[in-house]
Amino acid sequence: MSGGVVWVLVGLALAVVTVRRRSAAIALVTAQSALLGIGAFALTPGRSTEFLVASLALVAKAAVLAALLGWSLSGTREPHPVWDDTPPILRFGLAATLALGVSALIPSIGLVERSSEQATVALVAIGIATVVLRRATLFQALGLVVAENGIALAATAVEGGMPLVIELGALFDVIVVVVVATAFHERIFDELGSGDTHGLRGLRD
Amino acid sequence: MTDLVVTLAWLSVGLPVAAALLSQLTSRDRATDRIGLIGAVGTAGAAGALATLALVRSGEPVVSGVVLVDAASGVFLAVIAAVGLLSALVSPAYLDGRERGFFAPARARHWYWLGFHLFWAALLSVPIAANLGVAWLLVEATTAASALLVAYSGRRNALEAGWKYLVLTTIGLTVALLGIVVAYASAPGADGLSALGWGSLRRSASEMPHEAAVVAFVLLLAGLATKIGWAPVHNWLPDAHSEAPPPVSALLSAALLPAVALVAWRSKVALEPAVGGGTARAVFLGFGLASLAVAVPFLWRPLAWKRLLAYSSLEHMGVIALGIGFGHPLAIAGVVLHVAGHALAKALGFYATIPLLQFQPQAALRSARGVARTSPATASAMGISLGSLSGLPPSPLFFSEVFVLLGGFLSGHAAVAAVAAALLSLGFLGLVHALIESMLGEPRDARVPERRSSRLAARLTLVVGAALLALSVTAIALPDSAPVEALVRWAG
Amino acid sequence: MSGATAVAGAVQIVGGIALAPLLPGLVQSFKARLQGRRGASPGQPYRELRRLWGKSAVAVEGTTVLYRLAPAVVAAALATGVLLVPVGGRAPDWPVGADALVLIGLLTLARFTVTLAAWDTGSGFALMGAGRDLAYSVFVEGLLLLALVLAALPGGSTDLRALSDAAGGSDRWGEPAHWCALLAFGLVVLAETGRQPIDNPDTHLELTMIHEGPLLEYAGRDLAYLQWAAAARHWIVLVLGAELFLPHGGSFWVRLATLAVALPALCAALAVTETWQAKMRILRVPRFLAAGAGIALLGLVSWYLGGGA
Amino acid sequence: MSAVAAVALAGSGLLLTGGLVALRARLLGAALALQVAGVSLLGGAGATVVLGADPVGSGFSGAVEPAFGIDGLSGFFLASLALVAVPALVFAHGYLPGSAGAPAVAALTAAFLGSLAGVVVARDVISFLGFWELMTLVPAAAILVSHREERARRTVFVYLAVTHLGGAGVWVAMLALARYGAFADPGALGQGAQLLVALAALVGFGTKAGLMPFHSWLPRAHPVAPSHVSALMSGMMIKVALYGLVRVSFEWLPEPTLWLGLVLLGLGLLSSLGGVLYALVQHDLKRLLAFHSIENVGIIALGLGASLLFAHEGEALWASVAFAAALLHTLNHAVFKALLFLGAGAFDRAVHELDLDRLGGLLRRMPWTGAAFAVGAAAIAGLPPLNGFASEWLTLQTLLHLAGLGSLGIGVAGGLATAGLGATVALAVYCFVKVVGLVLLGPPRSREVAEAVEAPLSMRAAVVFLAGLCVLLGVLPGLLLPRLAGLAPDGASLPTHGGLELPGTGALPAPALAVTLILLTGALLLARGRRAAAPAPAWACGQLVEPALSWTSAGFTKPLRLMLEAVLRPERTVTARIEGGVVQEIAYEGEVPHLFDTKLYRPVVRIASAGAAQARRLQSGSLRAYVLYLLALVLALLVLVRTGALG
Repeated sequence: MSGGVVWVLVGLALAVVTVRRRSAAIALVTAQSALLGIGAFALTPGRSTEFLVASLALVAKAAVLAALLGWSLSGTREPHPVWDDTPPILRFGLAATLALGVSALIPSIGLVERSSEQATVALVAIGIATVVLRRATLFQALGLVVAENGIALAATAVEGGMPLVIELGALFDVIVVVVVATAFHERIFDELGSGDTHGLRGLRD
Repeated sequence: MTDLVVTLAWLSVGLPVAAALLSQLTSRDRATDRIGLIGAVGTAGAAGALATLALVRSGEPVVSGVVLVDAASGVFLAVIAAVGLLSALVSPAYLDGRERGFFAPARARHWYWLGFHLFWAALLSVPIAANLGVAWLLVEATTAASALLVAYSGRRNALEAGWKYLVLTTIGLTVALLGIVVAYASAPGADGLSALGWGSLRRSASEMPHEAAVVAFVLLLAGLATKIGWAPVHNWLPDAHSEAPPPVSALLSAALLPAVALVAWRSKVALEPAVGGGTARAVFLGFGLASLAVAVPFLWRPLAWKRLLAYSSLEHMGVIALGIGFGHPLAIAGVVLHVAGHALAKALGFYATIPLLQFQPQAALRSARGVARTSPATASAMGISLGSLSGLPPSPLFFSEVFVLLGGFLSGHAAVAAVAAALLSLGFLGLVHALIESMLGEPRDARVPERRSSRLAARLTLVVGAALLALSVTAIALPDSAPVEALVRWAG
Repeated sequence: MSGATAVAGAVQIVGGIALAPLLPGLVQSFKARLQGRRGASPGQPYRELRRLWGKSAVAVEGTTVLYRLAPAVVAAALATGVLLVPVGGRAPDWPVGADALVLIGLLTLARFTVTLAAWDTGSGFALMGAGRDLAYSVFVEGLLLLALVLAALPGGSTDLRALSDAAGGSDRWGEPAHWCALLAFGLVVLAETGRQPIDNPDTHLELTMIHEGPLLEYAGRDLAYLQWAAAARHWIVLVLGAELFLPHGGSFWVRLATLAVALPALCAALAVTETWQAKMRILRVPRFLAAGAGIALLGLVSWYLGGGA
Repeated sequence: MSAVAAVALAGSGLLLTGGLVALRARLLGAALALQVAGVSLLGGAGATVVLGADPVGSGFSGAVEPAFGIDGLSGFFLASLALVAVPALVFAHGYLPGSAGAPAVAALTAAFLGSLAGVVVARDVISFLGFWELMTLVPAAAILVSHREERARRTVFVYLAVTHLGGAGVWVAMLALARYGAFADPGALGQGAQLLVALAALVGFGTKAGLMPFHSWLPRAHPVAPSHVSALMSGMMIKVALYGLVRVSFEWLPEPTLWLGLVLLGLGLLSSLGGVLYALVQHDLKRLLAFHSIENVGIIALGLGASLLFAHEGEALWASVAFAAALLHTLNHAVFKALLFLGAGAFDRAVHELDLDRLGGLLRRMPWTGAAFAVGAAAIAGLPPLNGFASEWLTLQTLLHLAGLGSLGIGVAGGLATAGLGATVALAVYCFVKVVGLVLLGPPRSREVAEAVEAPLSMRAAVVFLAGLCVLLGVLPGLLLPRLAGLAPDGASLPTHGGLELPGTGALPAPALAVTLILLTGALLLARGRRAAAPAPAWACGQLVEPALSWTSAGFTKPLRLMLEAVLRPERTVTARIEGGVVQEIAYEGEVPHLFDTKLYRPVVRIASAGAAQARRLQSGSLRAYVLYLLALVLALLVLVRTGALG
């Protein structure tokens, strides 16, 4: 996948950490997944059919996730977005530095281009950063998806592509997890009146 | 022979899935329970048969497609099957005494059995997965299936626990998946699924570039550690164990954690040629000591019963990590014994909460007290469980801990083993305090225990106690038994 | 058994039994002289014993058999002890042996019994004295054993005869260890005989009694036994002092003669210390004895630094 | 299988059945009888090995297969166990009925005896550790069965905590020995390994033996246990710990190590002096006895240390004599301490009170128990011609000769130890004069005491038997000496006498001494005649002797408390109620805090719990923190890989 596309993916991820509204974030993640799918699709010439299927699956995933998240969004209208204790610019800075750090840290792991190696770890890192920096349940779920996208990117960049079973299985798992996550999101929303995980700190020692 | 094994393998995964689906058909609670139980018995039968077969023929492992049945799968299958069966059998008792929950009451039981059987199916399939990738998928599947069960009671705390469990383990497994991708990418001539098969991975590992292999290994281990509950990424464990329904807690602690630990173990064996024995060992020993050390301060605090058991799980996972890390035959025998003994004792402990919470409700939030004064049956269950978990003779865990530590000394890790012994006895302080107080302290309020629940406790105590004793008796013969020798050969 | 040994045995018995009361008597009369009084004759103790023998014993109300047994046991222990102490470095092989530690054990037995009798009477003064006596004994025993260690260094044996032989000759006097031992044992003698500055045997004020205290409730022959025991204690420690730490040597007869001179001399020395020393405060006594222990330890060190000759 | 082995097996079988039968409350008597039979068979088997029969069973091995055997040392401890256990069980027959959970306690007693014997005969690591743990746990269970109140639970927890923490030392030592195959040939142990094993064993076995400063559990646990169990704990359990120490330091360490000998000497001195000092200031009888156990363990440790030093200097004869002295004192202490604990139990049953200041005059009301108790007191105080004197004489002799051994360090150590042991003996005399005086003599100090009645036959029989043993072992110690000396590594052979006759000593002809003392006393009593005037009140400067004037435990020991104020740091509060310038009443409260607790244990515990509280912040409850941990872990591992620290 061309370097440009790869860095767009990372940029989108960073945007997810930063933006304030859930809807915007969902749109970004969907865009990211879609872009990933299309990028993969663009690589299909000269690759196995398995790869084709996989890239199609990626596109499908984007659609499904968009639908799922959008639906649960409509189910849980919140009066005002969940307040985050770190300001957007700081979130952006932290996530970016983390991404740079890990992509500098990661040695060559045998993907076709160096750029996608770095982008992969950057995406995973940013996904995790999203969970750390955002309090809203939905954002944390999105963080998972972003990290998953990172893996998907790596999968496309593997010599000859990952085995299809893994690809599809992973996609399926992601979707199931997101389904469960949205279920939780709604229950938590009912319980707390907002998707703020700050309220979920009762279990401690 | 191979066909039989494979059939049994598919049966023991297929039956619970079937049971899960069938249990949705009826609308009546009792019927659902019945289907669930029948399915459980069938599953346990198939899995048990498979396990015995595996243990008997531990000499020659069977590999066909994505199915691998060797001594290790035999041991873990047996444990998972036994714990699953017991959990299924006690489930109705729990479901009957249940208040409002996560799901609409009308369908609650159906959801429960659906989740339970899918979870169990995934668990049973993990030890017989012949392939790192497939194993990963199945582990991830267990998360999805069990997260809802954790939150089953629908209490706020349960929601919190479930959410933390879901997010933490998913992120962890994402990291692990990254590790798998790295391993696959750096494996020379990797094409298709088979490249991730345990055997071929081990073969190709010798040509992997060292650094990439190490990166893959640490990512994989760090990711799996979150699921196994190794410190410092264990934090979901106490919450989930204490909030889940007792039968599910038992499955989580006694079946899930060891099953994932097996995946970690297999990865160690597979990648060792590339990573180097020293590094692999160091990672396991590090996780082991960290888990033991982190468990101690929490065990010292008066904890609610299930939370106490959860932290002791942390401790025991540490012991297992140490045993795998030491790699000495005696230590491996210790690991086998430890997995089995810990599973039984821990499961008994969790089941005991069903009667316990019935007559001491606040034991859900605060430490149990003076159970022996109100319900001797429950007290004996809790006492046997905790006594075994704190490694007192003649419980099998005493022998397994001696095996592991002695193995540590014999494999030349005297310092690590000595520190581990010290940490174990530090943890013992908390356990024994809990043991004394929960048995003989002044009860906060003593409702009268129902006869039904104490009957349940008595039966369980009898069964599990006998099983534990049997384990202790076999302990001495274990180190030079065929399965363990097969394991030793496999673990190199 | 050679004649010398036979004589030694005779002296042990006659001296220990009959001459013992003379020693406190001597001390008293010397003291009287030093204080410019005429004082009683050295034979006074004998007169007292005769008087007591004629009187009848008094039983304290509510006492048990222990109270009645005690005097006899104490006297028996001391009498046995007398057999252990060699004179002139000789003693026949009495069946009771001649070991220093056994002697200490017998003295302890006597102390134990007296104190139990005090408890039996439950009399406050008796117990007051007994308590103090036992408190002292803790330090005295330690000191005594250290002195014994030093004395046993050259001979390497705790057989009192061997100890006495090892102390003979002039070369011992060149060793600081011996001097330290001498000093330490001197303190032990003061404590064991209940002399000033540790105890005042002449006191008639109950509150200040230490060794006298437990005897307070006794009368008649019981008291006679106990007083004789006190005298025998003098005999044992003084003879030991002379035998183990004073210069002697040559043949048995010479040593016997030396002893005959040494004993009155020691009594005189006791009298002198009693005259110029006032009684110490109870709490200062332990420091006093501890200082003695320190000196003894120095002696031990010096012995090894001196090449353990 | 040899006859001895058969007897031993039969014995253990009987013991086991005795334990099971005990669970039926009605069959208590039969159960105890079975246990007596079993333990006496075990003891008999042990005794025959000590007396020269060949060792039976296997030798020590680092393998995991269970192995058992009886050699001389094990035999000696088995025999001592039987000597203590039989009277304890007989006592229990009168003592248990009417106490809480009698059947359970009886069953646990059997389990306790079994585990004690098990440790001694175990020949492989796992059985050893298993029985070791059981030996720790069973008494705890016995305590909890009979007392459930807060204090007892606390005590049991402290007991288990301290002994188990120390027990880690035992684990490490045994496992390390197995790892180096040092059971077979000690030479396999390297320098570092030797240090590890020696230190671990010292801490592990020392804790269980109650050596200071690891003793904190002992004075707590022993008093609360049922009396016959306390007797076994004080009499045998701590000795079995010493057995382990002996095995390690004399058999499994390659050559007698100088520093270990000196350390043992030091700990022994500390324990003997410290133990007896704190015993002196106690006023609860059983607690006092517990502190005396510490003292006597110290004396035994002195003997062992001396033996090591002699062996190190190549003095085979004295090395084995010192070894024998330690073993002899082990046996003697087992006997008289059991006697004293059982006596205390009998008093407790009679008057439900063990505060020294509330007893008194029991010799009149319980003549048998009282007399036996007095004999035990005289024995532990080390008075001739009783057994305490014999072994203390032997120990003193060894220390005295250690002082003359020829090198400055050892010499000074020996001198100090000699003086210290002398002071210890004097303190013990002080202490037990007080005990006998306050418990047996003088006027009764409470109504219960005044109405006390003699204990039932079985309890009386037990204590009288033990008192007889005290006398017998005191009069004929020489019969045992050669055997015990033979048990030492390269043990010298000594001639057998009734008394103790050794070169370099004036000999302790115990039989003759006893006869002489008795004859002389008799003669003097005859000479005294029976003339006595009318009884008179004790002299109190003419005023009447009232109970208010009677002496207390604190009063009697006050001189020493004052003399050692700097060491003991006693605390006292005197409050006077004054009205109109006139003192109406004065209240005096005094106690001697246990400095090891206040200055050592409590601070450690405080620091540890504070640290734990800090560590628990890890579980902050915030999911984001947890994810951060994961991130940090991954980054740290990656950094390690990149820097080459890992892989």
